[in-house]
Amino acid sequence: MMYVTPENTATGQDRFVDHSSWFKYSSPQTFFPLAGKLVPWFAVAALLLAAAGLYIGFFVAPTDSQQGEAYRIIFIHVPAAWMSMFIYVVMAFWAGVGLTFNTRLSGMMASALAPTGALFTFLALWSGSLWGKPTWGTWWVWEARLTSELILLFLYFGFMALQAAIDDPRRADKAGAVLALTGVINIPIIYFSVQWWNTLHQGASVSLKSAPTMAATMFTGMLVMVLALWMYSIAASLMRVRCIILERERDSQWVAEYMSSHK
Amino acid sequence: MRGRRRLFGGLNFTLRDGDLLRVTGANGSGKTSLLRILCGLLSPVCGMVRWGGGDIRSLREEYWRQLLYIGHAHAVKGELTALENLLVTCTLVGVNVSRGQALEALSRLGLAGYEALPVKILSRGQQRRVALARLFLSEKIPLWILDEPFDALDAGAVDCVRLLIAQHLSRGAAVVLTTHQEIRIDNPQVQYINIVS
Amino acid sequence: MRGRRRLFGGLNFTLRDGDLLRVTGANGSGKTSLLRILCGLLSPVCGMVRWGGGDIRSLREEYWRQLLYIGHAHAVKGELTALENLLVTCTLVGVNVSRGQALEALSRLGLAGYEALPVKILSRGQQRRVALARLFLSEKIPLWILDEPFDALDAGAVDCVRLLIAQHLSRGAAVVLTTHQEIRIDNPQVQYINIVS
Amino acid sequence: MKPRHKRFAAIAVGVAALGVAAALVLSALNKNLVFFFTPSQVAANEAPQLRDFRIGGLVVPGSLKRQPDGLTVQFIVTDTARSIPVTYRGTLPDLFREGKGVVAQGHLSSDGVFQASEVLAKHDENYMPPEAADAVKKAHAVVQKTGQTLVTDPQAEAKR
Amino acid sequence: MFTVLRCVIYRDLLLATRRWADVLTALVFFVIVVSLFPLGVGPEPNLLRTIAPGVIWVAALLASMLSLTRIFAADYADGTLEQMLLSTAPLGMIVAAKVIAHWLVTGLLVVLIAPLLALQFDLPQQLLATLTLSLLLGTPVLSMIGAIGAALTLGLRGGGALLSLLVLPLYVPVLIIGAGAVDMAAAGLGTEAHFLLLAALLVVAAAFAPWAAAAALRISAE
Amino acid sequence: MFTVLRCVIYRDLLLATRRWADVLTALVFFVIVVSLFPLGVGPEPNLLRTIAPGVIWVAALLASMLSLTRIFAADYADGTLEQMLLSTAPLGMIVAAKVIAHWLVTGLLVVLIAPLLALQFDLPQQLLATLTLSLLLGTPVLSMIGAIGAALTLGLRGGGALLSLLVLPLYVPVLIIGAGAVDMAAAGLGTEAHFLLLAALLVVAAAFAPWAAAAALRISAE
Ligand code: HEM
Ligand SMILES: Nc1ncnc2c1ncn2[C@@H]1O[C@H](COP(=O)(O)OP(=O)(O)OP(=O)(O)O)[C@@H](O)[C@H]1O
Ligand SMILES: Nc1ncnc2c1ncn2[C@@H]1O[C@H](COP(=O)(O)OP(=O)(O)OP(=O)(O)O)[C@@H](O)[C@H]1O
Ligand SMILES: [Mg+2]
Ligand SMILES: [Mg+2]
Repeated sequence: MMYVTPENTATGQDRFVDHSSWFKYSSPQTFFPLAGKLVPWFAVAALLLAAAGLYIGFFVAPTDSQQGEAYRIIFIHVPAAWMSMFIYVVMAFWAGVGLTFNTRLSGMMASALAPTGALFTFLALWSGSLWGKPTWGTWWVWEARLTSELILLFLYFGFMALQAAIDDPRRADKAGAVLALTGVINIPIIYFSVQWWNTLHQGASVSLKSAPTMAATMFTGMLVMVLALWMYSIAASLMRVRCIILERERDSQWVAEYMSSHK
Repeated sequence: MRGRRRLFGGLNFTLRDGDLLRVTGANGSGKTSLLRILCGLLSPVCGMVRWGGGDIRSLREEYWRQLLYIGHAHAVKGELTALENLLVTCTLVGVNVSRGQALEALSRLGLAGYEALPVKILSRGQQRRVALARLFLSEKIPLWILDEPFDALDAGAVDCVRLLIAQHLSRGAAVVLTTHQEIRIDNPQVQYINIVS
Repeated sequence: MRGRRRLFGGLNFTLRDGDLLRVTGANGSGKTSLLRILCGLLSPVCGMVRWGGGDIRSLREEYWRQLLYIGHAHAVKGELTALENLLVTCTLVGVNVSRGQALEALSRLGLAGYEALPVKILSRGQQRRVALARLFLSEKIPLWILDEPFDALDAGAVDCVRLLIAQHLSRGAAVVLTTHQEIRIDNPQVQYINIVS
Repeated sequence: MKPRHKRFAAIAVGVAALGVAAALVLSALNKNLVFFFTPSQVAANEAPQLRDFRIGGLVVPGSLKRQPDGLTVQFIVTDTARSIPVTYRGTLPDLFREGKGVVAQGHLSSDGVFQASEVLAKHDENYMPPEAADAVKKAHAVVQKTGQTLVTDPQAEAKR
Repeated sequence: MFTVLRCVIYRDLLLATRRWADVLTALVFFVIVVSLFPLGVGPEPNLLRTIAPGVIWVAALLASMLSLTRIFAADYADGTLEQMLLSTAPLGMIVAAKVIAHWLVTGLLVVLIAPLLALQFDLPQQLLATLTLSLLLGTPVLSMIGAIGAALTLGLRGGGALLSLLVLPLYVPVLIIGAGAVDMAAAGLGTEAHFLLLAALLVVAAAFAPWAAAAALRISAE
Repeated sequence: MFTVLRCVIYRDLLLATRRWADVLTALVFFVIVVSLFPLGVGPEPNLLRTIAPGVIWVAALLASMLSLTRIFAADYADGTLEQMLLSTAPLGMIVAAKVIAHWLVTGLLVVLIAPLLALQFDLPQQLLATLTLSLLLGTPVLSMIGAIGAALTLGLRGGGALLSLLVLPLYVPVLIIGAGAVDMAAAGLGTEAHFLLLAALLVVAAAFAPWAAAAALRISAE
């Protein structure tokens, strides 16, 4: 016997909506205003932290005994490089959640994160090669760390291009998720490349196991910049996810109401 | 929901053993889409399809074992012969058939003498017949979903397929089909769905 | 003659203005092949096709200017919109049409509202309609050759095309068509060719 | 097989595959898979004979000599165990210092001198102000320390 | 379940014999790319010997990528893919069968013919074994990765460019390691590390790629 | 008659914008082939500089050949080709229009991007002009020749391999002359002879190729 019903009785999208208050925000409609409220806070925090970080980095932190002033690129390079990897992991996480639980919002989060991730990857590559010229004596070499980071950039591009090529957003989310999850394998390779192979790129200055091998002010400056980029990433992706929600739900009642009240 | 347009909603029906469901509607009303949803090939924006108590999305292989679907595109390879096509498609979907059975099925659809020809040189109606020959080998499958099975067939072949469907229904199986032609299938338990867009 | 099999021979017929020629026959009997020969797309093994006195093989462009052919494959590009498809195909074969005329033709076939959609997302019957909209723009062409024009159309569209053909015939043009469905076209001058294989 | 068993089997296969792959990767890391070779490796004939390769190590303090043409330089690269003389014609990177890390690309000529076509500076992961560096210098033998962090021995790395 | 695996491999090989010209495309392409280089670059033997491993590996990669673009296309167009999605056998298994069949008729041929072409570049005898082995381990990985890309871009018109963009980042490590192995051997060094890495890639790809591709297919066929 | 010419060019360009990814395929392919070489061959600047003209010309040739395989395929499959055969305009004209449109969206882009890629190989500035000009004259010839091959092999499953075999002998002279021009310039010698030859090839191809391809199409479509 076959039954066809118009309701989602046992399973389906947004199945959590009524059951638990925590999952309430997995519905785009409830998440939209929440995101709207959060964005300014994160944006302001990002601005303040960035100002503080740059101040420490360029005025407080001492010159380096080996590299002189050139080392100050570290305050851009390292936070950007860290974020580039971290955002990919988060993106893949949301993609995976979307694929398994069929929640719409997760897919939107993943697509909202990708451009920021690509931006930071580009920034890490760019600042890195800018730094490489004075220190190593070359813009670029094909060694493990640099090559794998470049691959990361192309993974981001691939993700965005794939999503752009598919008209149906539900399908785009799912297809992007498969790609994002496949590409995760690259992240440990980037991170451990300097340990696994002897590369031109330096090893880790900061690790969980031992104290950072850099002066305290330098380290503080770097950490503050990392926090600033965190805040920026959150603000940017929340803003982007709001746009995506509006775009995708533009036929629904609540979006129509929202649009007319914000003319 | 295809693209941004809602095609149909509020459909609610139950199909019992021996039922024939005819889906009608104008071109573009969403018949093919509905059939693909029933197969689990397309996921509905909302609503669900249940088979014998379980959601087909969790039953998966279990459900597909009991389903036969022949669509507009009928999975016939131009380079293979009619016989090879039939054997391979059956094995692929998990039905075991012998060579003899397959030959028999082809000849019952009037393809005797064409079994060993590559399908691409057959005419359109003959190609459709190769696809439909699967029906003769799927008597044990309790649910058939057929999208315009009579398309491109001549009158003789239409009769043959019509009879086959009636027989299958009388065996207690369920059949879902679409067609624009007015073809009578003798069966007491007919349901109609007319999709109006 | 396709491959090594002789499909038909000894055909001999003359088509006058206002004549409708219905080619019938079972699947694979050679209807499509005959139509392609009439167009000059396929060269017959023996025999010849003459139009207004000349062999079509020497008339070429002269003949094609007076011919419209729509086959199983109907020259519709999935990426172009319905309107673009219609305009481009008409220009390509040498018929000049304006945008307005094209829009009108589409809406008369029930495609109003679909003109600007890429054809690939339309349903099969809707795609067929896009191809057939050319008929509305070819009223001056004295010979139409149509291979299963009613294929995949719903009842409303079939009616519309049927009327159009009848009108065209009454204007004194000739039409050749094949179809497996029993569709009456009101016309005094009908010829039948039944190909038996 | 029930769906639960199937899922279990799938997970088992996945984990096993990851395990095998990890084992292969780790044993690969014990072999030579390198961006550059150390002078010791070169001495042990582990570096290519016929074609270009890179060597890496520290510039021996006091070994840098400039030719009269102002472009050609000679210096000695060491990994504290072995050393190799290098000649190079061209501009050196700013961070090229005696006692610091360097990676040079080129080939070994028959007289045992490395003819470099490109020289890159490799620095370590320590960042400190000059005063702190001086303090460290007083406390340690600098060559010893940087030597350890710079010329990484792949086997030691894998064990770490 | 294994009946289906066998059936699909058999079917694809049968189709390959019927469309032998199609199969040869990849091979011919490979031969052409490799052979055009001496014409384009000039006949200097030392130069040719140096670039040989790189050229052969790049050509193998391109041949694999191009032939993979269409691995699911025909089945998608004629509706066979729908039947595969509705099969009682796991879809990952069917995908694996298709990839195996595809590799047998393209990858394997490329691997077999590569040593012959290498002779054209005057590559020393002892390197031929290394080259062949590296291709033997590497090309299946390329096929697996390519299958995921092909499944993801299925039905998107001109998936070709997109496919390249998606799979190339994942192809590059294989290329670097594979060509690197031959380079190492040419330099008279050990190549175990490279081969172990290739083997690791192969294991991971074989275990996960079919399922990823299967998931992608279900999405693409909606 | 020229209405039809314009209409076909317009249509093919329109289709190209709709399937922009398809168009990019040839370009992406070109970029990829050229960029993979430093990875496969190794990063030695002198070596790269020597092989650069050869690599770029071979890549352009391959990109042209691959994208041409499908120049008539879509029109054949959906019946548009039949309509073209029945058009009142001369078929050679329609074929010429298709080749022009095809070159505009692939060949021209390749020519424009080649100098950028050449920088990656550290090719000296003054050679860039020579390279670009040689490609500008050479790629249309490749398109014309390729169209004949594509028409001949149309509808033969896997015409790809056959096509390659048919057109390559005709491509090789273009390749040798084109890459030769850049090599000559690199050696500091005059290149007029090469350019005159390329121009001669172009004139001959433009005059005869469309009609040859048209004749081939009538045969293939039977
Ligand atoms: C294009 C060239 C470069 C790329 C793609 C690159 C990439 C990366 C990446 C991905 C990381 C984060 C991984 C980790 O934390 O271990 C990183 C960290 C780092 N990079 Fe780079 N880098 C480049 C050039 C440079 C240069 C030239 C320098 C210095 C001379 C440098 C210094 C650092 C430092 C100090 C860290 C932080 C390491 C740590 O504390 O963990 N990078 N780089
Ligand atoms: N991928 C898609 N994106 C957006 N809309 C689509 C897509 N596929 C189909 N549609 C639309 O869905 C509608 C229903 O299509 P469907 O093929 O189900 O119709 P049908 O009832 O089977 O028609 P026919 O009788 O012509 O076969 C059509 O109007 C079509 O335009
Ligand atoms: N290229 C070919 N080589 C050999 N035989 C062919 C070729 N093309 C068609 N045939 C054969 O010619 C016969 C007639 O085909 P045709 O397509 O003309 O039939 P039809 O009458 O249009 O049938 P339908 O009603 O199914 O469309 C078929 O039996 C087919 O096998
Ligand atoms: Mg339909
Ligand atoms: Mg027919």
